[in-house]
Amino acid sequence: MSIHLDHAGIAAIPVGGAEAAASCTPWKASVVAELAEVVSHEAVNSEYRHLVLGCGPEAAAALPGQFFQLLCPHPLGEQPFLRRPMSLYGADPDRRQVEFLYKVTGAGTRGLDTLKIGDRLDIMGPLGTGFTLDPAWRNIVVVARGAGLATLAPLARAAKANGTHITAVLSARRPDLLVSVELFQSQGADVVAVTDAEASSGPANVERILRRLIADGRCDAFFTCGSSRLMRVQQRLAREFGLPGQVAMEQQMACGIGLCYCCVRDFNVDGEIVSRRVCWDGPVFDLMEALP
Amino acid sequence: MSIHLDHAGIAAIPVGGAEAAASCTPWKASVVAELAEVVSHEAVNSEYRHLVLGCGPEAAAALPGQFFQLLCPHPLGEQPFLRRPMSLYGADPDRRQVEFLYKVTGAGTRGLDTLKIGDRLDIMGPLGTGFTLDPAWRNIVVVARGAGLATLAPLARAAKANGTHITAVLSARRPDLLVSVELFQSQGADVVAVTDAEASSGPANVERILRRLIADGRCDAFFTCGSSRLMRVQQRLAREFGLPGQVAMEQQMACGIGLCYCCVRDFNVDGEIVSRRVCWDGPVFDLMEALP
Amino acid sequence: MSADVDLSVSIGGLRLRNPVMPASGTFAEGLERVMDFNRLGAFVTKTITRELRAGNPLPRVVERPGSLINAIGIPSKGVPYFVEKTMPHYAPYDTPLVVSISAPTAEGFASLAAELSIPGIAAIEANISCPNIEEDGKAFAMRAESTENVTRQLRAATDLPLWVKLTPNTGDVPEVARAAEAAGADAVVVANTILSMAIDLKSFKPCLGNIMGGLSGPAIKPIVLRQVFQCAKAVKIPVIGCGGISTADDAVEYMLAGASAVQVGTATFLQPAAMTTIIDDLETFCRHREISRVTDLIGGVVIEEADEPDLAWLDPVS
Amino acid sequence: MSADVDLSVSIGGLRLRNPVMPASGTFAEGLERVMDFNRLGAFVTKTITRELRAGNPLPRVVERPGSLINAIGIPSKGVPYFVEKTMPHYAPYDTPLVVSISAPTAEGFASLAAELSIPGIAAIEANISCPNIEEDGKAFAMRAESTENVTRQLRAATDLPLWVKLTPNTGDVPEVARAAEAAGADAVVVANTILSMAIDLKSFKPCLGNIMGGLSGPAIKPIVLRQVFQCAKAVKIPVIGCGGISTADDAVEYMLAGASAVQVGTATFLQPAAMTTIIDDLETFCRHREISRVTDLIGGVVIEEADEPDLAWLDPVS
Ligand SMILES: Cc1cc2nc3c(=O)[nH]c(=O)nc-3n(C[C@H](O)[C@H](O)[C@H](O)COP(=O)(O)OP(=O)(O)OC[C@H]3O[C@@H](n4cnc5c(N)ncnc54)[C@H](O)[C@@H]3O)c2cc1C
Ligand SMILES: Cc1cc2nc3c(=O)[nH]c(=O)nc-3n(C[C@H](O)[C@H](O)[C@H](O)COP(=O)(O)OP(=O)(O)OC[C@H]3O[C@@H](n4cnc5c(N)ncnc54)[C@H](O)[C@@H]3O)c2cc1C
Ligand SMILES: Cc1cc2nc3c(=O)[nH]c(=O)nc-3n(C[C@H](O)[C@H](O)[C@H](O)COP(=O)(O)O)c2cc1C
Ligand SMILES: Cc1cc2nc3c(=O)[nH]c(=O)nc-3n(C[C@H](O)[C@H](O)[C@H](O)COP(=O)(O)O)c2cc1C
Ligand code: FES
Ligand code: FES
Repeated sequence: MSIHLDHAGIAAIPVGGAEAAASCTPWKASVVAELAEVVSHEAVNSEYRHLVLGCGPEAAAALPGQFFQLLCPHPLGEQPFLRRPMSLYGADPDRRQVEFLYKVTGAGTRGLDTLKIGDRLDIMGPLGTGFTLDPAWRNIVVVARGAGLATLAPLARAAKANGTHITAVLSARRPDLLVSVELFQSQGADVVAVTDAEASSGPANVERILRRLIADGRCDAFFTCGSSRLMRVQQRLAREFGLPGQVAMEQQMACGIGLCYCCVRDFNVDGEIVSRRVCWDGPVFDLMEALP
Repeated sequence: MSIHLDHAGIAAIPVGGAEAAASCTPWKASVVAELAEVVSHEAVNSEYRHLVLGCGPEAAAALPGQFFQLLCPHPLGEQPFLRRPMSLYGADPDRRQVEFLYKVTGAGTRGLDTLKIGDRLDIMGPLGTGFTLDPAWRNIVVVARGAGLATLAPLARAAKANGTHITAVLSARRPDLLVSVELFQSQGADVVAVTDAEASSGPANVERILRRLIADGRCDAFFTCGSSRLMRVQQRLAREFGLPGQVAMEQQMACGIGLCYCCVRDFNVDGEIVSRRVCWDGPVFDLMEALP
Repeated sequence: MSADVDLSVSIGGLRLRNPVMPASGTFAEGLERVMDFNRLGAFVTKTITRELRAGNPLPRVVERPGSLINAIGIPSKGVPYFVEKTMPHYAPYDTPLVVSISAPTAEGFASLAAELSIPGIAAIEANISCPNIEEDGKAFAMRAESTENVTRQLRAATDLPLWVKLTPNTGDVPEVARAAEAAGADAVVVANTILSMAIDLKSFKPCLGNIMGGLSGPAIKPIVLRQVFQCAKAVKIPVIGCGGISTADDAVEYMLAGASAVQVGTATFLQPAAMTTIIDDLETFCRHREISRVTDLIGGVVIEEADEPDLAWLDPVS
Repeated sequence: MSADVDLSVSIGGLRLRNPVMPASGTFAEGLERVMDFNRLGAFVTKTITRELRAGNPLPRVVERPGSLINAIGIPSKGVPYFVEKTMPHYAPYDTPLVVSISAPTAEGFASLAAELSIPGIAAIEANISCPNIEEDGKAFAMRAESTENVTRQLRAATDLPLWVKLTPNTGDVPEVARAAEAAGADAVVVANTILSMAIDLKSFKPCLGNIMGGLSGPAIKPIVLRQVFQCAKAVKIPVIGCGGISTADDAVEYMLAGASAVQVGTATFLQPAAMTTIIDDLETFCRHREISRVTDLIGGVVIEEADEPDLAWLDPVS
């Protein structure tokens, strides 16, 4: 259940202890907290913001499905104390950038919303284990809603690099709240948009869409995040058709790195219920083990 | 010992309770907390900053020797919790402005130092009782050091309006740290600058200067703030020559309005030691009652 | 906008126009310059003692993030000064005057309460968080026995409503609250400040002249809220919540935990009109939530079986 | 730059390379990705129990200004899992491993300590802030008697250095510390979290699945610092300070109050490298103040007659 650490060849500078650590041992940090610089910060729609940060090499090496813990600025009159977990939306090791896509919700994200270009944001990561792409998969299906629209987006580029085609079923309350559509399309993915407003986002309709994709041979695996109802649909179909799948889970976090056990969820591992830390054992889990 | 309240004719809006108060009783606030706007903010020298704020009519009606309680912004990594008392440096009822002159010292003043034009600062006041000018006084002597240079400055204009001439003995560590010199001079005051660097600020030399002023008939009363050594010199001379005097005292404050008793000092009232609240019974006290 | 909200509460027979009042030691005439005294639920005075006292050596306060540590002590000018000089300030207002008292012995408490049972005083608040000289200086409110004893003597000495203010520094506040109730208190105030310390890193000296002091302000709210919740379950008399309340939301949280009224202390030092703002915002809160009587909030916390972790928690519509 | 600062301290015979270590429940293998484990004074594990436990219902944490309330509970996979899976993570490092244990009875504590007195474990930290089922669920550390009893049984069961971790929720922490010392503890850890509560104003439900939880973080520092000061005066064994330490300044404040070492908990959640930063800055602090051994800080608070109010305080040069 625990993930083994790989220190090999990762050059990183830990916060605070850089000199001392470097001078007396060969140890190197693979997770760093650093003050990243806001490169751009834009409203995608009335709810979502797209944040691009300049960062160090460790952060920029983050993989799809991994996440960061952001130390959000304090918005007026509020004091978010804990860091906030945020999925990687994009990473560019060459330009040393990471991107996030977030919805303004509570104190932390309201704090993020105050960031201006040139401001500094304390980010900690990359954290957790991300998605795995089997080179044998030709076609995968991505089903996303809510924050899942951000979490699954970096799969688009990774799948393309893997030679895997994506069909992305993207769900939102209204068409104008759909995000990541262009990102998926730019990487050659087919996008099926479903919304509450158009009454197309219900589980029955999504199931119809997915059955058609399976029938057409366009679904070697499921990738999903952000809706437990849609996750259950995929679990049913995965079982029926013997398909693999991965789900990115969310849970409130304190430490983000496996220390505190506040982010646990129950999983069904071969019939046995086991409790796992979303931040450490996930956030990406086997679709069939996830419990809604 | 207690100051009687004068509500008559002062139109003011209390924070928060405006509507309700106005609609059910004829009561009006005379001390308000308001979000004043930074009009200008400049470094006077390496230590002092001059802050001009746009404010409401109550604040702009503040009198020399009164003070405000400023809710300082949090500088990076520090959280000043309490308000900080700051003497009135200038007030302009017509332009609805108040001015402060402060030295960057600790968490609170470092927070003030971050204010930019257009920012808002929560100020509460005017507080305390200020200086009294007897219309009969033709010549007064002002002796100031440290924050006293700010506290005594508004006397310049008030004395001029009263037809009283000021000789201001202004003391600092170095000539470049002297503030308020031009302000006093612009109102027709004579300024005697004494500094540690020039070895002119010692009590013996200041006593010489004051004795000459008394001898020349240029001292009907002392006004002082900011140095206990210089206050003692004036107390001695006042006793010797039967002169009145007023001193503005400082003390750490929490509430600033007489509630908490954290700002007490002992005073010698006709031989009896009494404890008084600097924020409520002062900050201006009879020179002869003050204890160093 | 819907019908008016009834903000009035009754504390052991004493009717208050609303549940918001100052905490002892953080209120005086000066606030009259800031707010209309006729808007408060009650006045609560700084604790007075029979003997004249100077209070503690300076410095008397030190700030910490989100909190204040004070060691003011109880400077007191005695009873005659209080009756002749302080009480008249509050006489013009239609707001009940609650007098906070303290004494070094149970008997001293009782005789002070008797002496202050006079017209113009609406209730006595016994600050029993002070050292009890008959028990080695341990505060009365540290133990149920000494609380019961001092409350019983107070009860015999006065017919005024009797509020007993507890200390948060004991391991079993609800047990102490039960002792106060058993001995005849009309209400308990939960709580005084939490004993604390701060050291100055320049001088290596304690930041307070008195070495230790009491912590107040937003930082202590979760602790005292828990004690109010525990006490409200332990006693039938009203619990008055006090600790870190700065906003109407804080007041509501205390009332949901079981408080019948709240006291506002340190918040007034930061926002002098905090109490009237809280009263206004409390009314707005009730109106928005369609709560017609503020008393409906009291003890309204909803305790259920805990929910299982649920992905739906993350996006309620999905 | 002057000579090296000696940061080492000795806690009841156990030598630590520096006085900074994690607080139980806020440390695990994950931090290895952030810091060099060979730099810490010690490892302290999450509390383990003999029985398998699931921990508390969710939500398990809620934030407040400057603080965190947690009700994680003690999810535990039992002793074999700990010995076979957890201990090997720490084996490669030259840093003493302190194992935090808990049990519902004094006898349970003792047998667990005996079982864990094995090579690779440098000390036992007994987390006695947990409910004692033999005393109606009241935590052992709430009372001196139960503390003395459990410590005595632990002492008889193990030859390892024995640290006893106290609760801050009792009225007399120094008395409990004395009981631990009398029964043979080698050190006391002061303290665990402060029992607290928070209510959600949308749902009116408690914010935590467990209803109440423990407060930690900067907000509690003044309270626990006071308890460390009181305990250090009450006992001769080392006191390990724990509560709200985020910076080297906080660590110094604790050491001046009497702590021989410090534990860092919640701060790590905000700055994962907090402990190594504190170690570096502690060294810098000592160097600047020309303190050659960090042990010179221990109990170094300067208690004098209080100064009279002095105008000179305001402008030291005038
Ligand atoms: C692994 C992971 C990845 C995430 N990725 C994204 C993303 O890419 N884009 C995005 O908009 N949001 C994402 N979230 C949710 C995000 O962490 C924020 O918590 C959420 O947006 C609200 O935070 P807030 O401070 O604005 O709200 P508040 O109401 O102030 O939050 C209060 C507390 O609840 C927690 N919380 C609230 N909502 C959530 C949630 N949905 N999931 C987990 N914890 C929550 C907060 O972290 C905080 O501890 C992710 C969450 C997790 C666990
Ligand atoms: C009535 C009055 C008028 C004042 N007028 C001025 C002025 O016009 N210009 C100016 O520069 N300063 C003035 N001061 C001092 C000012 O209030 C600040 O406290 C001081 O400048 C340092 O605050 P800080 O937050 O920067 O320092 P910190 O070290 O963070 O202060 C810590 C605590 O000590 C208190 N404190 C520190 N120094 C003083 C001091 N000298 N007097 C009182 N309390 C202090 C602070 O208010 C705070 O509570 C005045 C003080 C009083 C009482
Ligand atoms: C400066 C100060 C003085 C106080 N004096 C008294 C007092 O005289 N009597 C008393 O019972 N409580 C006194 N208290 C405690 C408060 O009444 C209140 O119980 C405590 O501050 C917690 O509330 P808060 O967090 O809203 O301030 C004092 C508190 C402060 C901050
Ligand atoms: C999430 C969390 C889990 C904790 N778990 C334990 C535990 O298992 N055993 C224990 O003795 N203390 C536990 N504690 C208490 C800490 O060890 C420490 O005593 C407390 O948090 C105060 O220190 P801090 O303010 O530095 O966090 C826990 C604290 C937190 C925040
Ligand atoms: S958030 Fe701390 S263990 Fe996952
Ligand atoms: S500062 Fe509160 S009484 Fe003066």
